[in-house]
Amino acid sequence: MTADRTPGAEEPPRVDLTTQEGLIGETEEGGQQLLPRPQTAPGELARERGSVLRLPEDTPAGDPSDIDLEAPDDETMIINFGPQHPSTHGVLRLMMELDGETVLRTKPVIGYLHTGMEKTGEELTYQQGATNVTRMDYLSPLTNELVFSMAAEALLGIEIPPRAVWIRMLLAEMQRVASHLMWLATNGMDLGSTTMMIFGFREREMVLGFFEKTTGVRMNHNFIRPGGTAADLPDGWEDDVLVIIDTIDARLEDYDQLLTGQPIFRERTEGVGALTAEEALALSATGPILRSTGIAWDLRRTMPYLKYDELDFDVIVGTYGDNFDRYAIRFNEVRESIKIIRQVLDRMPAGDYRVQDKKVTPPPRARIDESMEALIHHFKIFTEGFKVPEGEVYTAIESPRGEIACYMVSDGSAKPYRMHIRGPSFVNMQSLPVMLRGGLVADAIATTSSVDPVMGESDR
Amino acid sequence: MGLEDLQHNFLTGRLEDLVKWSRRNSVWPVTFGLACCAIEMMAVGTADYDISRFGMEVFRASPRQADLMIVAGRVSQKMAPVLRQVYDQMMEPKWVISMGVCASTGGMFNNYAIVQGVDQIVPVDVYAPGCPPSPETLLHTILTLHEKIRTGEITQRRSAAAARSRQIPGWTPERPDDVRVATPR
Amino acid sequence: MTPATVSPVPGGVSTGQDVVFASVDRYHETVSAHKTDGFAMLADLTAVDYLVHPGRTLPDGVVPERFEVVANLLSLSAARRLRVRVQVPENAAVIASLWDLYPGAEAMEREVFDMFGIRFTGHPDLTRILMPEDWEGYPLRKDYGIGRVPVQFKESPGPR
Amino acid sequence: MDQYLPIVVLLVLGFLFAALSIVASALLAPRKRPTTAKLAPYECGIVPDREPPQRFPVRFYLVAMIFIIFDIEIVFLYPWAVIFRSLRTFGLIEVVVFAVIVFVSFLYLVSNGALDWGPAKSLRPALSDERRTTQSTIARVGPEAGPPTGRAA
Repeated sequence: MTADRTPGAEEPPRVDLTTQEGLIGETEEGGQQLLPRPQTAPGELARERGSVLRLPEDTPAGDPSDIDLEAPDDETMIINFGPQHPSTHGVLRLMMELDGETVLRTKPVIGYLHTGMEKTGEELTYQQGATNVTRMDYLSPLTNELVFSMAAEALLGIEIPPRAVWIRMLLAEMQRVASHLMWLATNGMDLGSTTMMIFGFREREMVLGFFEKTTGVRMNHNFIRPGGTAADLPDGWEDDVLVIIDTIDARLEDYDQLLTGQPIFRERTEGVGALTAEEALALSATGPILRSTGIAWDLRRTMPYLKYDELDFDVIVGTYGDNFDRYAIRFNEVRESIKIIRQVLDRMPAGDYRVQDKKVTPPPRARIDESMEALIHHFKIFTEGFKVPEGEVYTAIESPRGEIACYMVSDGSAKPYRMHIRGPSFVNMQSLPVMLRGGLVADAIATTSSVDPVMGESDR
Repeated sequence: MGLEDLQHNFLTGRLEDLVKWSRRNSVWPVTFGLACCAIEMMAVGTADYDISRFGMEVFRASPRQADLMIVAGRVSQKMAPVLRQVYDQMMEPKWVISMGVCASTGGMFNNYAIVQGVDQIVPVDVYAPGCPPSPETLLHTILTLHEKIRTGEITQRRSAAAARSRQIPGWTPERPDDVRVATPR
Repeated sequence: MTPATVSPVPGGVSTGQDVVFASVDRYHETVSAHKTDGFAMLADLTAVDYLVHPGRTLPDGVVPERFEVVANLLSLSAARRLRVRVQVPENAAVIASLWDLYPGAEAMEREVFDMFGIRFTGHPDLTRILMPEDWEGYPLRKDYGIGRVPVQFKESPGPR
Repeated sequence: MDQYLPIVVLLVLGFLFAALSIVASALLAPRKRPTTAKLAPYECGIVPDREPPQRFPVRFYLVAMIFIIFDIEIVFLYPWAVIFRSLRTFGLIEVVVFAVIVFVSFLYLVSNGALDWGPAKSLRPALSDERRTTQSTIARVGPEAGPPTGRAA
């Protein structure tokens, strides 16, 4: 299986898929699954029960007034909150042990969308790398491209022109607005408000329209590349952006009234899925989950990149660390992003949109016909790609879900030697057992949706 | 005796049309969103591109109540048996749309982790190109499926002979033996 | 910067972040020393297989091995990052688990085990996380082919 | 005889509808041999390997019993509803007394916890009673604040 196979080397049995009995597949994942209690190691048992802070083995998980964790095995039920489920936001499989409706312990089983992107990343040149990375977090593709490009530029040691920096910030914030709108839509849908789904997608279509106008496609843009951006903003982009952010700003009031006004929504989110600050830190949770516990950690503010230190915006911090706080944080972050976009609108500098270093960015199409040198550069960049000096770098930025980072090692060739993306959803999802413990199955849906996991970036 | 034993003559012509018309106009997809295509599939379901104009009002979560499986996204090796299980549990008559190049041919991820084309696991009716296919493309795919239902056979949707005749002679599709779908028992 | 008791080799600064090289047996001490030193969160833990690229620049006290486990610590109060790089030999690819210091490391270490085959002692549930359970081989190793199915119209099995 | 005609018609229609749907599905359904996968219970796409648990917690049955109480109550209301106009106030008082008796049994059930399915330990932290809005429980950290001094950082 490892070597490349020539076609038709050995005749695989051509199974006719339509008329026979149905292929019984192997969905058994053995050790990765939630095993009955006697077969689970004590450390793992404590982990699944959500007692994260390493208590000595004998103390019962959590405080004694907690749920009856010692319910006999035949009374409890292990169910699959499985890969194909309307409210798991993709192919997450949560295995839960239930005592009636109360969740005793949980174990996320992931990997159902593993695409081998880090292996593919080692096969593509830096020029092509953004196309692979952009398909990881499919709710904010531009954020992946940004982190990949910034890592490549850090290794190259080049400075991108100011206009490229501001274009990147504009697109990253528009992407945050679109991603949070998408989250509001699916979170509303999960908690029963299909109107929010319609609202959320209607606004998101406007932002996607702007992306289509700027980058050419609605998703998976490959627009932010090492060395700047692929093209300049279309002319007349200011009033497009202005129309979008004014409409969204005005409509946020309706969403607030629609969701916060609903007693059902409040009942299912207030106090549900609570997480304390120590647990969030211990589990390396980042983004709205960490901020909901009261820690004001937003990379745009604390470790600023691009030109975020010159912008005035607030970091939103919650108090209880429950679902409602995470909803309030994301809701207000849309307003903060709109505030940032307004500042970017009137401070966007003119000039080049990509660095003029001929070794890194291809020359404009028109000059290829006139100058032989431009043709050579164009040819070299697109066939062989540009060489990056040897070294390793870890750049991290704030994606709508948390800290997304790219650890890149280069061996001096035109392809990254190792390209690892630290997915915020991969890490945030590990705090699910802590948040789901003791809640109802319905709370599990609300909490999974409030963690906003994107399986593309967690399974990579 | 069942619909499939119906003789094709002028007496049963109208009945077939009626059955096909009713099936065509109420195809309910099962939510099988995997990756980026799923976001576009959801966008098709909402107000801007509204598929409920074509009778696909609601995305059924359980395969028992669905007629169409839109494989929206890349199918990993771990997901292949799950996809086959959900397909088997769907009620007859059922159709499959392979949405996006990753589902149709493995797309840009020609590596160990992705099943190179979902037609190695489930019989596919319509392939939607694009990465991700824009909602208009998906709507066009759905209309193609409706056309296929309207003109196709009532139940002998894909007899084995038809599937084989479509293949290019001399080229047998390479089916990696590690697609974790065991032969039927 | 590093407490005197533990003697990892400082790796200087790479793009604005401090790097520290620890040995396999001092790895756990180094990380716990840094944890008390203010690094409250483990941002990321990953590994690199240097089979095909042995000649990388390493400070003199460090012997290059095939695998390298990279732990990324983050100090929220000082807004600083620190990378602890540990050389792991190929034949004894075993290293201590950070699970008792940072419970969040559990999933990351399972992924490193799944992708590279590096075992972590003291890990509660060292099973695969991304690949199916009965998958043989560790995909992200350099000697593991990409598993490309040759495209029908291009007979040459070369790079894309 | 004419009094019973509607009842007879109703019975015949009911029977016809049931029979028709069974016969039609037997006649028109495609392939009759369901595959083993189709017979297997649906577990979100996972091939079930453990047999589903037999014993269910008692709370599920309590809810069923509560339903039966009110179901019987409605059954008794039907005949009453047909002739309640001629019963005048006596009928009204009678049905109110009946309803109260049934309601008392419901109150007893609720009092010893048949309906509170909430988690044994309420994980809801001490919520202040005022209504939370998207602005009430969040804090804004402006650019002037130094590095995060969150409680636990």
